[in-house]
Amino acid sequence: MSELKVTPMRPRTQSEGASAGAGVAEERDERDRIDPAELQDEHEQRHQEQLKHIEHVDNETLLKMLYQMVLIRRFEEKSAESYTLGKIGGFCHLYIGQEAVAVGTLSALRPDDYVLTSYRDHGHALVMGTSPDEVMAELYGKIGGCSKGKGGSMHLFDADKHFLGGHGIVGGQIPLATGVAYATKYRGTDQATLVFFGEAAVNQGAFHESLNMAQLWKLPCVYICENNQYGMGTSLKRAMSISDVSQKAVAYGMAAEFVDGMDVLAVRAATERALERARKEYLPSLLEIRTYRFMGHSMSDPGHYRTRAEIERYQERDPIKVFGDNLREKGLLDDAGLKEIEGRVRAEVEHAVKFADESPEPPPEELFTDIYANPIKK
Amino acid sequence: MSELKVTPMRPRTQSEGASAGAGVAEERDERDRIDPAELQDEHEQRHQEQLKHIEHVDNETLLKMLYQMVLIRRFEEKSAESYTLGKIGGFCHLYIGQEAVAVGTLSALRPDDYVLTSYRDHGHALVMGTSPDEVMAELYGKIGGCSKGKGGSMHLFDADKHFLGGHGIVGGQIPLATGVAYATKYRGTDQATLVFFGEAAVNQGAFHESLNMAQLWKLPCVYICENNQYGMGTSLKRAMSISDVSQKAVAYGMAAEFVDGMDVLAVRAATERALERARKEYLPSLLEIRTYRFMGHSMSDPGHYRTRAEIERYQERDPIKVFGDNLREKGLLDDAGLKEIEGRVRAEVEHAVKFADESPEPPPEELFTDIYANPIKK
Amino acid sequence: MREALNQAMREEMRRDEGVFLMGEEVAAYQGAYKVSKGLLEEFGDKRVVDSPITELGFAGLGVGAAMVGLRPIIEFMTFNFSILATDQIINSAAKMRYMSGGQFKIPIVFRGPNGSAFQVSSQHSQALESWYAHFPGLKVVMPSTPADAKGLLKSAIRDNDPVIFLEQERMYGNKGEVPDEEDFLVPLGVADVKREGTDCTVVARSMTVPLALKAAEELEKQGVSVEVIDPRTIRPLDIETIVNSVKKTNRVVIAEESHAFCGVGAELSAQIMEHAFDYLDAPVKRLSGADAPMPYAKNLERLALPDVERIVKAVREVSYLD
Amino acid sequence: MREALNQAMREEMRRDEGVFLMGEEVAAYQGAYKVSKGLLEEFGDKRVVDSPITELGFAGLGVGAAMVGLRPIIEFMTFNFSILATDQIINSAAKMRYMSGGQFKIPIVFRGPNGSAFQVSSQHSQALESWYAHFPGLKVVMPSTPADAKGLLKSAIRDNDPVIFLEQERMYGNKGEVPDEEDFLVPLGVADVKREGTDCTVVARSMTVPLALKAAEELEKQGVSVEVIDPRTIRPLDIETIVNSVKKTNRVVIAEESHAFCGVGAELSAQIMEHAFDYLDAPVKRLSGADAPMPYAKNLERLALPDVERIVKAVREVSYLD
Ligand SMILES: Cc1ncc(C[n+]2csc(CCOP(=O)(O)OP(=O)(O)O)c2C)c(N)n1
Ligand SMILES: Cc1ncc(C[n+]2csc(CCOP(=O)(O)OP(=O)(O)O)c2C)c(N)n1
Ligand SMILES: [Mg+2]
Ligand SMILES: [Mg+2]
Repeated sequence: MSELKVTPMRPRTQSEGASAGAGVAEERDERDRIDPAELQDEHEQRHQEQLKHIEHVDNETLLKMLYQMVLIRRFEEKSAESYTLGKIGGFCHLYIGQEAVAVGTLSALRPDDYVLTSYRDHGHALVMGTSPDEVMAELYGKIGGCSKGKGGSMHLFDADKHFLGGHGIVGGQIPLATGVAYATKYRGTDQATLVFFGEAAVNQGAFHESLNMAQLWKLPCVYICENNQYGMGTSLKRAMSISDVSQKAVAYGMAAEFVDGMDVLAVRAATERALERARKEYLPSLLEIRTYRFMGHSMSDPGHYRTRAEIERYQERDPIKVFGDNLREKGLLDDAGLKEIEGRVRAEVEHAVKFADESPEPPPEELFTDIYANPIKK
Repeated sequence: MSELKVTPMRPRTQSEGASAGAGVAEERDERDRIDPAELQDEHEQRHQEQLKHIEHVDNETLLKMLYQMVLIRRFEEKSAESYTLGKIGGFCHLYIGQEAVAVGTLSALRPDDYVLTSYRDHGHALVMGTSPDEVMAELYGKIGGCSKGKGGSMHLFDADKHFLGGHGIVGGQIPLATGVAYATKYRGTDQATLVFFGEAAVNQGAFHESLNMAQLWKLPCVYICENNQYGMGTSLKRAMSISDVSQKAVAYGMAAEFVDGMDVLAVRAATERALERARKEYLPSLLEIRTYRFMGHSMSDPGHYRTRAEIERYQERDPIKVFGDNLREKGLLDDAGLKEIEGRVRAEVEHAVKFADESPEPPPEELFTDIYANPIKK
Repeated sequence: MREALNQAMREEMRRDEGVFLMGEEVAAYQGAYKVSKGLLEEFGDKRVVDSPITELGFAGLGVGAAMVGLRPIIEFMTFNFSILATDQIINSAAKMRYMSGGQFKIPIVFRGPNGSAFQVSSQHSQALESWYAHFPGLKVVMPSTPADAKGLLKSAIRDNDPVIFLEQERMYGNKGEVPDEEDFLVPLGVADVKREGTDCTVVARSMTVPLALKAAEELEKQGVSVEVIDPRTIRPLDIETIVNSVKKTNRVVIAEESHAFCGVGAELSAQIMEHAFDYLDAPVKRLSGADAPMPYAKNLERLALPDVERIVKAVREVSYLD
Repeated sequence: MREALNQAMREEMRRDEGVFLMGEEVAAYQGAYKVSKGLLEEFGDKRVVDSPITELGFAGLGVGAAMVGLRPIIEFMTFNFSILATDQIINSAAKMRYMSGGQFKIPIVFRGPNGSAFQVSSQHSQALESWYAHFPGLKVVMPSTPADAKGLLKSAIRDNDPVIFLEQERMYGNKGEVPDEEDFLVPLGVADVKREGTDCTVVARSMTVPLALKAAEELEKQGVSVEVIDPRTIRPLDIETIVNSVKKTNRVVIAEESHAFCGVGAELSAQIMEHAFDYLDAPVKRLSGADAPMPYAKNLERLALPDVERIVKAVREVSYLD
């Protein structure tokens, strides 16, 4: 097994609170209560951690990362609004709170690397370079959308940008990514493939089967678990017999890291280490990135399964706030700079909404196109 | 995690020889060559190990275990013969070489415990008490068979004996067993469920999904990997990224043991520990029992993927021979005693063949019975 | 509809200690579509169990529990996800009794919404009735009214065979009278004539039944008397009731949201021909979901599904009215 | 047959570096049924890859590789095991192009034996063509002769869409002439008239084609001229060729080893009625595998499958000869 670098962030210990089912008394609402002083210490430790990382990234990149995080945040807020207005239909899974994961990981990529994720995919698409116009138009089900309005929120795709979706079956993208990595290695390139999935997807057989093949055949795939601690209304500890997702790697002899997903630079650094393993040795990695979603599972989730206090605790370490504060501390950002970013983002998001609104519905004949690449005519 | 007791037997180390696929040079015929002196030491160590165990089991049980192992061996030899004569059709997976696993584990059970296994199921059925007559008749596809000739070799069942099959899809029985254990716990009994599967089944998602649920919900299921080191023609190291199956338990926080499957008493002792966990704490366990099949994967397998030398090395530690020798050494067995056992077994097996031969084919109307328990008449 | 299903489960769980419900979000969250609302409260977490996202695993777990006599209700959040569990459904549930020579009963219900929802795109809009109906060993049920839903689900839970119970998300809010009696059962395998008529038979199921009834009203105004038949159980299929209707009307339209190819409509069409060839005045007409994956865009989604207008048109077509 | 399939793969692997074969025992063991014999030797273990027993995983891996331009051939040791991989086949392979608005080609072939073998019982004897043909996005191919097998497999490998290529273990030993040309292709979507006749059309596929041909010989002696049509591709289906035959013969028997219910036979029957209603002198007759899981016992297995005698009987029946 390759070396493990672990950024500590209070993983819950094993088999604590194994729950539900066959008569096992279940502590459904037992939240881990953290003493405020301890929390303060933790924040401070994180703050220092990020300041250390900041030195290793150039200023332009840092500011771009902040911009991307803000773009996702505002884009998602606008999506929520449009959803409420009935402009967006179906399921709509927002990424608010998790921005540091997409931005931290994807900022470390080369343009020729590949990315796949789940239905919670708006953030990844935006960071991969799909225009907010096309993403919003897709959510609106319009022909100008990145998937021509056929995929919707859960199925954003942008082949040119090497963004390979947007997948709706929990865990389904994991074998696909393994295959993409298989192909790059087959061709002998040093491209990497990143695949994102929630912690609940780890319980699917597809995860297990993929990790085994990736390690067995040494495939350059980085498996990124965005552990936001809930799969819909089910907390990780009610669904998984251990609480430490990165431990899953032991069963495959795979390199793994546990990463603070509220620290965009910690995420970036861990990704760089994984990319190095992928590019140099064709080795896969499992990154468990602990994060939190501030919104419900999807737009239709009332979210009764979490306490207000829990959400607020995580909001205190809002990844945008933490990162912004540190950029200020380093002197890279001031009020004017932030305003400029917010203004640029606002304009882009507004443009996106306008574009989406004005983009036509797919014409009826689109129902029957794109089914086959080689349709067979009678 | 509960305590791990491990009987050492030279597990291969992790990620050694990760193989095949995407351009990784593969050492297909690289057998682990063991120096004869080392092998001698190992045998001696095992010998002593078993002699220790022998003190803890009563004489009657010991002799019964030997009888059961011999019964399986002779029954299988006869099955092979009948297969060659065309009396048995389809797939026929023999158990020769692995007798210590079924006998060691199942001898530790109570009659109210449950057992499930794969298609390599003749041995388990016999030890669970299904008569050789009914097993052989099933292989012959006759109405007197334990599944009325409808299941065949791969699908032996005996509900009365709590033998729940006989399953043909690699890994398919693992979730089923998890459900049986779920039911016993639901009812609040202290019954245990044992489920057997090959090491290749461990790569299936079903294994992973089951272990997570079993540990999460604390289900009294003993997962027994009969690691005979090959899944058809593929050695474990060509199919699994780590070589130590018991390590898989770490990903679930489950208790696990590595057991020498050529030592019937080591198997029994490990099973007893697992049963204790199951009965007292409703806790599952994973046992990796390292064994070896002396025959091909099924009757149609020419077996070119193994060297003669490798097979012979394992035959030297034939579990029946090792156990028989030790029983002699302890004074429990002499030539006459062995002869008596062989004679009894021969008579039984001959009777089984006669029974199977004479049992009628299922009548044609049987094609359409047993499809529904509540058929709906027009 | 939602409440009818809830009542059915509640009553059967009260009646029989061996009945339990397992699935994703069925307990604390009260069901993704609230079908299991209040069940955790009443029956506790031993009998109402949130599972990990592990469809193959918990489907198999259910079958195992059924082998030793429990009566699991396994909820798929939607049947789309059952695609991951088909091995346990087909290879374990459907075949266990047969391959053991009749030694086991498998009293299990797999239930959840099937077919399209609202703009959830291609991976979340699949109608799978033909898949499960293809295999002997399973029973397949598709209710179209709250009363049927309740009565059929209760029958399914009491049945000793594996039952695939297909609901429809679009119908969860539908209203209707539902009998209160503890022993209100709708038997499996019996079709229901939802409306009598003389000129044309429309065989509809699940969400196309209300559409067919509306089309029948519309057609009545146009002077065409339509008989609407809901088979309710797809396997076993009560072909007799359908054939009797065809013998009277001599014309048939099948309305279904599933794809046509090798669908239930194809089977119905083939069987109608087999049993009533000489009575048919026109070929059986199938009106099915589009032969395309389900698109997300609202306008395309609408085009992909049968609607009242197209049922009307199809009936007029087989009646040679246009 | 086995060699024809082997040649097809070998030639296409020589032709295109992007073609690789993955599956259980395909490499070192030369294939469980020896279809991939010698390929490891020629192409090395980068292109002929033994996979772990992980059907869902390696099917998905194949689709991922196809998304970025490789052309995987994924072998299922038998299609029974593909049941574990249906999610990746249906939800990824079949829908990827559509849900991305046409951004991806998925040039992948899933192949292996489908249907019954010899006494391998119910979990190992399933015919799944109707499952895969139900969903748009897939193509489904079922060859019945060595030449077709070769030409169709080559076409499937060159095709840019996911193809389900269904072989039959009982037929691997069958002999027949096979063209040698590198560019011998049999196009997908074109049915083949395997024998011309005037009195009755038998539509057969895969292992029922030789049976139908034998039945036709037998019937010829009885004075009945039978046309045997093999659709070869189930999706897309060349219904035109079949309908043209029916317009001539006015009678149809469909012979298939799969279950009848919602099977390909049902679809054929329905489409034949839709397109040739006025030409039918008798209802289309389906002769299918028994509506029971496959039993192990040899005598029962024989009863569960169509045979020459029963095809003869069915043709006589639709011809009102008895
Ligand atoms: C196979 C499957 N089962 C169930 C669902 C319904 N579902 C969608 S998202 C989800 C929760 C997933 O949680 P997680 O993997 O942690 O990702 P997150 O939503 O937190 O990003 C569920 C149950 C699905 N889409 N696919
Ligand atoms: C899902 C599935 N895939 C493939 C097969 C074919 N098959 C039968 S046994 C076997 C090898 C299994 O090896 P292992 O699990 O080690 O068990 P052993 O045969 O060694 O007892 C394979 C590939 C199958 N029966 N089921
Ligand atoms: Mg989550
Ligand atoms: Mg093995």
